[in-house]
Amino acid sequence: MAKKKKIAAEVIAQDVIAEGIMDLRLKTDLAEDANPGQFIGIYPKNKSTLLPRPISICGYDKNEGTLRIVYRIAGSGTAEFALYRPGNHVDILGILGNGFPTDKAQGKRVLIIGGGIGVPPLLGLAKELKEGLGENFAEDITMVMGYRNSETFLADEFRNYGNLFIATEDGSVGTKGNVIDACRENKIEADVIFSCGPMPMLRGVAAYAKEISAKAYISLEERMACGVGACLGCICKTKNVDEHSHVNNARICTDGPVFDADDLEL
Amino acid sequence: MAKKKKIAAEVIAQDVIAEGIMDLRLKTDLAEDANPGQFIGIYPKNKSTLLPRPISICGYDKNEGTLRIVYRIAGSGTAEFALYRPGNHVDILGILGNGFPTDKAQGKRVLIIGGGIGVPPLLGLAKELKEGLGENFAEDITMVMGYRNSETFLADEFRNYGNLFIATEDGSVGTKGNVIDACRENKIEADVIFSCGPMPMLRGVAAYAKEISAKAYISLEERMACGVGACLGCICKTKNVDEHSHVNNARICTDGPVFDADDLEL
Amino acid sequence: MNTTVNIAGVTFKNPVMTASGTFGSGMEYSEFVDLNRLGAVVTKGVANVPWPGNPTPRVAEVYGGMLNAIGLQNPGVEVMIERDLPFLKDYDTKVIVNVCGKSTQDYVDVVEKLSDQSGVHMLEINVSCPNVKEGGIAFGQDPKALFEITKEIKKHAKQPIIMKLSPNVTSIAEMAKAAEAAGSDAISLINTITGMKIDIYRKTFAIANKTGGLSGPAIKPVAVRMVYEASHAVNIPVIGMGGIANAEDAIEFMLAGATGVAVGAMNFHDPYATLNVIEGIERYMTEQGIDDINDIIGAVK
Amino acid sequence: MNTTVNIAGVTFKNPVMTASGTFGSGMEYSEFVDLNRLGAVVTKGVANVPWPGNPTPRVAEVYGGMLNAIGLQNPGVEVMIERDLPFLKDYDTKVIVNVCGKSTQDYVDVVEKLSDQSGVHMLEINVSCPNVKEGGIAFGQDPKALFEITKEIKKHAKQPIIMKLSPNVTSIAEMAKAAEAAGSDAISLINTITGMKIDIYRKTFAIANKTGGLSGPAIKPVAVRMVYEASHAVNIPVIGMGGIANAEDAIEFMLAGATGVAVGAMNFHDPYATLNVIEGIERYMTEQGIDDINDIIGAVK
Ligand SMILES: Cc1cc2nc3c(=O)[nH]c(=O)nc-3n(C[C@H](O)[C@H](O)[C@H](O)COP(=O)(O)OP(=O)(O)OC[C@H]3O[C@@H](n4cnc5c(N)ncnc54)[C@H](O)[C@@H]3O)c2cc1C
Ligand SMILES: Cc1cc2nc3c(=O)[nH]c(=O)nc-3n(C[C@H](O)[C@H](O)[C@H](O)COP(=O)(O)OP(=O)(O)OC[C@H]3O[C@@H](n4cnc5c(N)ncnc54)[C@H](O)[C@@H]3O)c2cc1C
Ligand SMILES: Cc1cc2nc3c(=O)[nH]c(=O)nc-3n(C[C@H](O)[C@H](O)[C@H](O)COP(=O)(O)O)c2cc1C
Ligand SMILES: Cc1cc2nc3c(=O)[nH]c(=O)nc-3n(C[C@H](O)[C@H](O)[C@H](O)COP(=O)(O)O)c2cc1C
Ligand code: FES
Ligand code: FES
Repeated sequence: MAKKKKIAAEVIAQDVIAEGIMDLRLKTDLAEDANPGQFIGIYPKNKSTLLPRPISICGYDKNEGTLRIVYRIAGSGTAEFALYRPGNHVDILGILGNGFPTDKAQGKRVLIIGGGIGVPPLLGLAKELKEGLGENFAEDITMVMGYRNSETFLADEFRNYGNLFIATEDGSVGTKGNVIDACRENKIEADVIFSCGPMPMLRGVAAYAKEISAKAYISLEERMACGVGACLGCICKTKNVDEHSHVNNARICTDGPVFDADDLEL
Repeated sequence: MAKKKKIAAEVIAQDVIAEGIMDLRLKTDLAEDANPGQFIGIYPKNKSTLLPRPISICGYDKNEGTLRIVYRIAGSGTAEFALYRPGNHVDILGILGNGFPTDKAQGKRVLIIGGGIGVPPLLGLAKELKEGLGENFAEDITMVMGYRNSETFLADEFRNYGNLFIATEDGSVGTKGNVIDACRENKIEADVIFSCGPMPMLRGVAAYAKEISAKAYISLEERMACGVGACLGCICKTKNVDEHSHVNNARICTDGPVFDADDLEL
Repeated sequence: MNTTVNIAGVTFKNPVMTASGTFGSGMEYSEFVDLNRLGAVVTKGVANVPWPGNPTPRVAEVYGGMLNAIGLQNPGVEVMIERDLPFLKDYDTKVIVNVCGKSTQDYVDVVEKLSDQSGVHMLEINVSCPNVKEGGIAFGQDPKALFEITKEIKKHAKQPIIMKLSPNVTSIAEMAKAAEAAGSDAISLINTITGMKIDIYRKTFAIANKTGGLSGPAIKPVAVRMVYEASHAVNIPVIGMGGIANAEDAIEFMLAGATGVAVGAMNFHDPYATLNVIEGIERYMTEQGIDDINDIIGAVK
Repeated sequence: MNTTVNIAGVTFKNPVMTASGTFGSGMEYSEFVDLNRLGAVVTKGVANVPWPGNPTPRVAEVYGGMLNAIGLQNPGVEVMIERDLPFLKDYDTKVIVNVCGKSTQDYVDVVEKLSDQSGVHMLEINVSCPNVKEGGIAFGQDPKALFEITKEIKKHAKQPIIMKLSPNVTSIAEMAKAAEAAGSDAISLINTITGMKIDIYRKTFAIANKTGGLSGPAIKPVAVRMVYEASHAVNIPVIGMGGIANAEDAIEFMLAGATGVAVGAMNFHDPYATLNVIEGIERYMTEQGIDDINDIIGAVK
């Protein structure tokens, strides 16, 4: 694995793809090391905010050396990022985290479940599982994405990689309800589930995985300071004693963000 | 007097006029109220620095509504200002301070002495005394400006308003030495002296004024927080009890920055 | 919508005040702010006689804030009575006079001279200024000394008193309790935290006094914590301050337990800060469906 | 040019260290920084047995810094001996192990277990962590308790010890003197200042533990002041920290009286911060014509 770095990346393009949701492309050598489910830390220029913002990698082009991230404007850091224009530079830290264990998908029926701002990292995953150069091709890919309303960002791109179901809170598109409602409604079966989204949804996913006897790999979020495993800020509770920490805590930034749901105390 | 305001001003132009010396023009309604010797506070955008930077008004055009300031890159705030380009906006506080008592110049032989970054505010003063719309025309204007070396910024412009002598530390232009050396060398006489520059120079100016029996009005500098007379950060020592403070201190930001040298404990 | 709060029997139209020493006597900032809009004007500390204060430099900028060692320069209480109080009387706002001294008698003198001033609604007793050598902070760092001076001042004060606490202590709860036990009607906190800045090129202190008081957004987390601890330790109202720049900050202090809030150093960054805080609080109340500001005081436990 | 400093008989190639808890055991940041360049690696606090630490959220960003309440999660001293110390032995740097505990016996246990570890050059005793309920900070806020525990630890420690002081006290000089009187070989300061952040929309504390320790540039003026006061109160060497981001900051601490300096939270902002500090100090020495770094220690009085 390549060494982590903090380096300046160049903004190539930035677009609004839904209300308050930005699609940003960066030119950076870090693209070389990117895998689905990993993330980068982005440093705001605002000198009153010193910590990197963890943002998942939504896509990458290793030949062109570009990273794509899709993020929601949530506070002062992301509001600042949204102002960047092509040619601007931004400091990023990466590549961080373990990423999805795509090898578990080989020859399996894969279900990818995303909710809200947990949707973007799954796009890179779907692409890798469908087109990736490794031998990790899934037998087939079903996707369920949950949104608030009809602003179903990235949905069209997901359709390139398999069968997509949508759930919306307001019922404007697909199933009215959450992603688990959509899974049930469509009686979706799978061997392996990959998921990213808010914690209540992930609990639902873990339960659904049990119901359909699938393995679930879920990507977690937590407040981070260092992003590299040093500060112990970002832990999650594990069922067994963690190898590194020797207590029932794993570091989301380095041991995760993706975990086998069976290993976690959710 | 118009009320003080904090408002956004637009950068019209910015040029380097000597090594590390910037010439900035701002479009702002505050220009209307500007007088020579007054200053504005400029707020850096860097969020770790919250206090306004006091910078003297070097010139103004009341018809066009523009202010001109000339400043040295001295630290993080001024380094930031130096990056501004036409079209950028910057928050300014003003108009601050009392300004030079131009009425004292009426019909008098005026000597204007500036040193280093104390030079710029005197340009606006010279212009006002020569061309001003009030009745404050001086009988004649002699100017002595002190610089480090041959980078005698603004000197050409001063020549429009009277006789200019130059002193340089390295002797590359005019008198080798300081402004007082230049005054002596040229046996300059005057009724009224207006001056701005570092404190040791101002002490020299006050002494020289005594020698030639002139009145001296000098502009002081001190670290400021509020700029509007509220914090009592920026005081200078006065010979008599000050009317506002009831102790021997005057506020440079509001009672000054220009004082009758006879009133000060230098 | 009710934004009025009551502190020791005095009703404020809203909880937003100015922090002593950052707003002069109100005159300077009245060019920017309609003083009628403020909950209260808290004046610069005043002593029995004029004080010249410390040598300059008295202020220095630091990351997210500033240091000051003004040393409580003030024109004395007589000038305040003759010049500043009449000016403030024309405004429909409450007036809190901040009182300083070097000895207990100094404080008592000022308090007595102000006792028949109807234009003074409360007295804030500054026993926490880190920038004067004698008195001042000594009273504010020892619970026993704080108790004694509070008791003595309370004997002579006609207006309700607010003891202003220093953050430079091991236990703010203990100090708050001492003030309450001695009869203080309210407490305010925090005063500045003692700090230092050294100019590494000139090899000198940035402040002539060597140390100065740190204020501004940098100290806000410490201030919020202390307001929380103090307000949980006593039953008298708390006025919170320390780095308040906007309505979010002010609301944070109120949720932590403050009945009133004061804007200090950030007036220098934004002369309209007090007004912005007032308007922002009203917006927050509307958005959150809060009818009475008193409902948020100490609401996060 | 001499950049080596001596602290209690241990020679450091330069004064720049990592602040405990912000650099793991050195392993994590060795991807960014050649540990051979550092004066010392100071490890995360370690107890006699593994500690699970506090619930999340454990960290929160604030203006110019952060709050943390990790709660001293650590794998226990056995793991440190088996895993981390062997890793560090391969580097040409000094190793300072930060020790935590809930009772005096806890501390003594760790100190004894480390006593025959030649790879451990000094022990830093953390009696100032504000984020654990028992022990910890209690020892660090009372001079008598500090004296007692220091004395006890000193009896069992084979390596020189550094008592790490809490800034959450009325008089840092008194605490420094207590540590010195009890035989501490050096002191380090400051640990974090207790702070709080409230999320006004969710109406909750930003940190699950309610309070957290404030660190980062926001606290630097307080840290510099305390290093100045402590170093003037004692004759043992002082290691300074609190908000150091660059060489200018580090030099400021040294001019105030620090013999060593540590970079903490700013590693998170800039993983190369320690190297930048080291290089910047060398540049400053060249520019200012300083041959020996020891000449600047305490040079501003
Ligand atoms: C592993 C990981 C991957 C993520 N991927 C994405 C993504 O692809 N797209 C996206 O929009 N968001 C993502 N997030 C959430 C994103 O990190 C936050 O929305 C962002 O940090 C908010 O920063 P801010 O300055 O705008 O908000 P502020 O609220 O001003 O931030 C203040 C502090 O809180 C932290 N913070 C705030 N919200 C969160 C959060 N939800 N999770 C972690 N830290 C937070 C910030 O990093 C910062 O330190 C991810 C979070 C994690 C942990
Ligand atoms: C009334 C007045 C008029 C001035 N006019 C001019 C001018 O026309 N042109 C010009 O180049 N400079 C002028 N100065 C000096 C100018 O204010 C400083 O150079 C500037 O504030 C430096 O800011 P900085 O952020 O670049 O430096 P930093 O050193 O990073 O500033 C840190 C803090 O110190 C203050 N500070 C630093 N140097 C000075 C100084 N010399 N005087 C007062 N405060 C200082 C800053 O305002 C800021 O609060 C004037 C100062 C005063 C008081
Ligand atoms: C320049 C200045 C002068 C001050 N003078 C006084 C004073 O006279 N009396 C007092 O009680 N507090 C004084 N303070 C402290 C403030 O009232 C306030 O408690 C402190 O600054 C914290 O609030 P802030 O961070 O909003 O500034 C002063 C603060 C500053 C910055
Ligand atoms: C995330 C984090 C964890 C910390 N853990 C410890 C610790 O285990 N032991 C200790 O003595 N200090 C600990 N500290 C305090 C730092 O070592 C340092 O004293 C403090 O953060 C001030 O320095 P800074 O502002 O440079 O971070 C920790 C600080 C942070 C930010
Ligand atoms: S963010 Fe520091 S360990 Fe994960
Ligand atoms: S800067 Fe505040 S009184 Fe002059």
